[in-house]
Amino acid sequence: MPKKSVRTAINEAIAQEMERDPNVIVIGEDVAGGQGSSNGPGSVGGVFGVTAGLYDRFGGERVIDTPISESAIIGTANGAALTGMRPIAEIMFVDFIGVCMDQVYNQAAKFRYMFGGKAKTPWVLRSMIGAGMRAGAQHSQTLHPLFTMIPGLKVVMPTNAYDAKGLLIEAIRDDDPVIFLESKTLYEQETDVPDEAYTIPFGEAEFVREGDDVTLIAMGGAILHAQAAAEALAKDGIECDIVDPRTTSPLDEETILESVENTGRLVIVDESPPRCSLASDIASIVADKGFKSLKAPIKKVTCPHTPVPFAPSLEDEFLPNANRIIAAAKNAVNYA
Amino acid sequence: MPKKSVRTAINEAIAQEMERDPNVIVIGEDVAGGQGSSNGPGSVGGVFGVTAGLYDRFGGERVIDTPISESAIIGTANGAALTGMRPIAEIMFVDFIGVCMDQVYNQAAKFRYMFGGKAKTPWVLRSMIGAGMRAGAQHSQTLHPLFTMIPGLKVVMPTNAYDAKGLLIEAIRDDDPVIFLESKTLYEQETDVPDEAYTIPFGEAEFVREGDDVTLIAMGGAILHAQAAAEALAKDGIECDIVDPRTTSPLDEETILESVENTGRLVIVDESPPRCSLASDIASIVADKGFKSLKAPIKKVTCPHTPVPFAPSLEDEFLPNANRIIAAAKNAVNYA
Amino acid sequence: LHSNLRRLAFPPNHKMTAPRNREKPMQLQMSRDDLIRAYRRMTAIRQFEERVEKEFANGNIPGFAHVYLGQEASGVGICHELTDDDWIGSTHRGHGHCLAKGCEIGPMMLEIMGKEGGLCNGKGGSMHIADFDKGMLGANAIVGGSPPIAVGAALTQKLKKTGNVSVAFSGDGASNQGTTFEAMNMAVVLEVPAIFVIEDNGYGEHTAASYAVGAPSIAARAESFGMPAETVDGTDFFAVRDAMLRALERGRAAEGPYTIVTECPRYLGHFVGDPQPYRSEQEIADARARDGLVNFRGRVTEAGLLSHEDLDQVDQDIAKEVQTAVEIGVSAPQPDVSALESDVYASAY
Amino acid sequence: LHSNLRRLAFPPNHKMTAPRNREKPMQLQMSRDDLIRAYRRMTAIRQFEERVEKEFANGNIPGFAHVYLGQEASGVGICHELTDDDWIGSTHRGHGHCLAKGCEIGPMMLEIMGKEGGLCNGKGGSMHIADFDKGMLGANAIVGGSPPIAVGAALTQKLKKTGNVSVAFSGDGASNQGTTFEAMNMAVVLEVPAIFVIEDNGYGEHTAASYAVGAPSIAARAESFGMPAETVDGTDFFAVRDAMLRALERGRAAEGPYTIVTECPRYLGHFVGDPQPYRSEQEIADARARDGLVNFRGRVTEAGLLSHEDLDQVDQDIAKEVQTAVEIGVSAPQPDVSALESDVYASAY
Ligand SMILES: Cc1ncc(C[n+]2csc(CCOP(=O)(O)OP(=O)(O)O)c2C)c(N)n1
Ligand SMILES: Cc1ncc(C[n+]2csc(CCOP(=O)(O)OP(=O)(O)O)c2C)c(N)n1
Ligand SMILES: [Mg+2]
Ligand SMILES: [Mg+2]
Repeated sequence: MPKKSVRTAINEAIAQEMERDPNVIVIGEDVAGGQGSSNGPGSVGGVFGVTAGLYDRFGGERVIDTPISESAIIGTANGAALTGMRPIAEIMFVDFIGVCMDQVYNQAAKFRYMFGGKAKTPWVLRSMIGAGMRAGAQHSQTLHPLFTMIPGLKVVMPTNAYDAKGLLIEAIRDDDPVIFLESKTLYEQETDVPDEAYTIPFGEAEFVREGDDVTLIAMGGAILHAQAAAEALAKDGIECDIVDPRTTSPLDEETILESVENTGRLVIVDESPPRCSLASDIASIVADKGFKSLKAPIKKVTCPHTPVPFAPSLEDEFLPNANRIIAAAKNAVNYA
Repeated sequence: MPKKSVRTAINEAIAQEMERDPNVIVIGEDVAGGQGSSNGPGSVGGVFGVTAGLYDRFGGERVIDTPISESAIIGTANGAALTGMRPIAEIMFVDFIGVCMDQVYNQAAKFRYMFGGKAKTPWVLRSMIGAGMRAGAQHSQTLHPLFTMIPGLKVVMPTNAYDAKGLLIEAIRDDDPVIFLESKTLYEQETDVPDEAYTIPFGEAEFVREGDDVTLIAMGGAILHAQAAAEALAKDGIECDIVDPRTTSPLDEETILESVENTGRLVIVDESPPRCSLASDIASIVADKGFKSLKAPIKKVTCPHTPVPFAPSLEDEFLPNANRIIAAAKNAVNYA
Repeated sequence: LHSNLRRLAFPPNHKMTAPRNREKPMQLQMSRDDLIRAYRRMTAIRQFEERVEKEFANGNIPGFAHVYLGQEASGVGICHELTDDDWIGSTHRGHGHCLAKGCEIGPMMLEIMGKEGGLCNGKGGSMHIADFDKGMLGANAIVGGSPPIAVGAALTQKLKKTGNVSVAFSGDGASNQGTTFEAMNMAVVLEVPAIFVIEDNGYGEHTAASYAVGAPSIAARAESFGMPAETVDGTDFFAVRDAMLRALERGRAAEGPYTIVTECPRYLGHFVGDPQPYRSEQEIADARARDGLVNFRGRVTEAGLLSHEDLDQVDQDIAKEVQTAVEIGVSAPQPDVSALESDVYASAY
Repeated sequence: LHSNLRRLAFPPNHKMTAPRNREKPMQLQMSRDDLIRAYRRMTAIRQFEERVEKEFANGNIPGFAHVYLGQEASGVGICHELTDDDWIGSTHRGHGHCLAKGCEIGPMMLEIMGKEGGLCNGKGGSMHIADFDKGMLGANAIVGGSPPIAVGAALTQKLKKTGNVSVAFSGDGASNQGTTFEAMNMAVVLEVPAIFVIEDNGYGEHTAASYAVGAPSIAARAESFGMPAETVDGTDFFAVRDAMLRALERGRAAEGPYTIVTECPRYLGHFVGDPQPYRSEQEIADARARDGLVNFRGRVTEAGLLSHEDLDQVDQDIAKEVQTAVEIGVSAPQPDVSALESDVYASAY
């Protein structure tokens, strides 16, 4: 199977779905790029090139550049989705969601319920998450808990190219508003990715690694740190079960509980501050439904309760890293 | 001591701080009311009358009605706070925060950190939370987790008139942005409230009731249900420790852990959907730091993962109620 | 400079912006059935809302209710030439828009009472009524919520080349919300057939538009975004419909957006029960003196197009419909609790 | 109708809106020291940004950098008459605004390099520089973030009757953000001394203003909100300063807000490293041909106000300053990890 990067996998998923379904459109800032410029549109394809080539292939009617007006972007996606289109809207960095959150959580997420099941809002909101790029406090956040807490939304956080393609195609075909969060630091990651279209159902976690001593749950960019930690722990004879939830809403509780039942010890790695985080969410589920199997305190390895700092020395310390995961895992394993 | 309602206590706190400090101003939609009208301003004082009388007492320069522009309201509060004022901004219903969230979490919450400790943003954002008033999906949410997760914010949720006054005065004098959430269903609640100004420090939970069998943690409107449940449980010989955190950020972990150490059993009541909720946050803290003392699974009694329904039959079922709390408590107590 | 700018001042001292190029007398344009339909819808709104007020007081309507009294001619004039394939997005004050777009009184009353069989099966309520079969995309309890959504609906119409339009109703207060401005610019840039209807009833809750709208004119502000805009008397059905015909000329040809400001003073308070201490007796009397139904009746009877008997008959028919709707509504059951967790997601969750 | 509206089209085919009532020749207004200060600041920006480009390539500057090259005369012209008690709010492209407002090169370079001793001790970076002592309330990486904040700062000035003003810098792209529109209306309603400066450099990232701004004129759109507005050549320091003097007349008297649109084409890409495939060689050459420093040098030397020697001296002084700043910056330590959790709260937590 050909190796492809996460970026390529996402681009391919969008292109194949646009081919398949004329109702699929892409809308956002610079998704084509160059509108009104002297050389004309199409040469950019998103600040990180994820939508590159789509304009040339599908034209300006389906690859729509917008003004810098996020409320209008999501509102437009809402209205289009309510009336038969399947918009893929881009909010460049997830940090910007604050200017348009209403259209996400009061509108798209609630339409179907408020209207007694009559409406559907089949859109995908693509956005970039994650620190580590020295982008500062307003371009580095990981806000998946903000969406996970909202009934009516589905939330996807792929950690590799294969999942990215399959989950994005699933998201585009899904009839609900789906938040698709792309970790900046993972775009270059390559895995085998089939050329043809395929889907991965939501709510099915994946075992990234199997082990009996301790369960590590990691999402998004944090998966890399978890894997590094597991390697190191293996050298000390500690075998980790690594679970990647892949979607945070719906969440695959069964797989998580199954792993904890086996290991009895749980460390959750989450690239966001600790309060009301997905780490706390998962911990609380296990502390209820998995209590019987718990042999040690549930450890969370998260960012501190601070904004994201700019200086590399501070940002590296801000992120959950292998060392902190290793320490937490040993702590859990050695607990008696 | 004179009995006062939560509404009166809040009004009194604002008035007394405006008397004390000329930099304290009130800004929001209809906080005075009637600007530009034929009878002129001042006759309303907020949709629920919480700021009634302030305009007549302090004038239009300090009690400022605004257009319906929440981003500009919070942005104005941000700029004023950065430059020496102490604005009390009102976002009528917390549901509306989606149109101005950026000014709250990317601006106010991050200024001090981004600017290396040079800025302070001493404002209070007052807003109404809670279901039960048949106000529908966009006027009934309880979004305290949304703020609690944001580093740089402080979050207050008073459950009675005494706390409301003391915590609000503390909030106004605090040099950080403070989110002050008022439960609609508690406005009429009366308790003894001193006439003079006083403060209650943040991060100090309160024991609303003492018991050794099970710990109930309840915030905001949920406190009433918890108290009702405790009464009923007492009849069955089950004594509840009821802890009211009062502020969710900072959170008084010590008091919570102390209670669980005593009871070994924990039920958390939270008037919001379950995912990434404050209930999950507290459960995860106890599942780590209080693991040793836990004798039973941690139970959460929350709203379901749905928007708030309009029909009374559904909304009553949506809210956590005494019966569900009683069931959860018995479940925890009987666990072996 | 700024001091020279005449502030939009309505009320208390309202200056009407003259509608531009009002063409051809209406009676050449409308059939008798058309006229009856228009009057029927205005009457339905009037009687429905008066009854909502009453049933709210009777405790038969939970929560808040914002009634449309005084604005009947605006909603009906805007919707008169629309089909079910033309879409509208509404506001928290949406009953009138629903009825103007053809929603039925019975299911609306059931919804507002929170009963089974309501248009949203009781889950939405007064501020969240939608009826997709009628092209009603939903009331919206977030001020400024509908304009961006209408732009999206208009984008669908443009891409599918249907020749239909999407209307966003907003109030004078919503005209100051950033989302409304963004939607206007987006509509111009994407050249979609969105029609922004700003119903200036003089107030946003308890604050007058003369204070909250800093611009001298809401229409001129919209026009500066790059679209045609005009202001009309929102209590004159014919004036509103004429303006809409001009907007439709442009919209049906998918030439881009249009803004219509309809001036129609609010009769009652912001919500049912608002005592309106901020409004003088005189101001409210002046508002009530501008009655879209009286205006319509006078015009069509003087022109000999309809008789008083025709119109009285409509009044009676509607009265019966409303009475029946209330009786059914009051006795209807609330949704079963089993409905609480349904309708959250359309696909598997 | 819409089709008749001339779209703002700059670039590629730029039509300059003539600045209105440009009064008195500048030489009557500015002392020699004034002129030197203005040139020094423009030169500081030019050399600082060219060096930032270089050091970014050298790997000495982490993250993203958006440079202000080509816009020097805009920021310096706007800030020239401001004191430290007049406040400005900036953008993601804020280096020029900082230097124009009087921030020092050394601490700025340290901040951009993420080093200890930077203006924000390395916690902010290029997009979050603030210097309250200089009245610089902060760069802002959220497009449209600053305008509402500037309104609040202006409210403080109005309530405290200081006679100062607050300036919000925005770009053509930010002029379409709802927060900017809300801020304009709020400023008019509250009648605060806020000055909205829209720097139209032709692009928002990779999308031209001629496409994203649906309005025929950004200034006219602002004016329709109820405040005076004008458009000036943003590469002409004197034109910008003259416009600012008009805005200050109104602002210092606390009469209300003002909007100035400065047109100043972007020399480089959106961020350092943007290859700009969307811009033609010719367009970029035309942009570079409009050079605020060359313009200034020509005007003051022809008028015999300053000699080439005077100006060359400034060039050399700045070059030394920048060189020193880079040397210090490169060798300076990054903040100690102990700083990670400080500065989150001002009061106890
Ligand atoms: C974003 C938001 N802010 C505030 C409110 C509270 N609110 C509901 S209706 C209303 C007034 C709206 O005024 P206008 O747009 O003129 O409509 P009208 O009520 O006059 O029909 C306000 C402030 C809201 N629902 N949403
Ligand atoms: C709310 C928000 N949306 C999008 C972005 C991404 N972004 C950063 S700069 C920029 C372009 C801004 O254009 P303009 O306002 O003209 O300023 P310029 O870059 O030309 O100086 C965009 C879209 C952002 N930072 N914030
Ligand atoms: Mg109104
Ligand atoms: Mg620009």
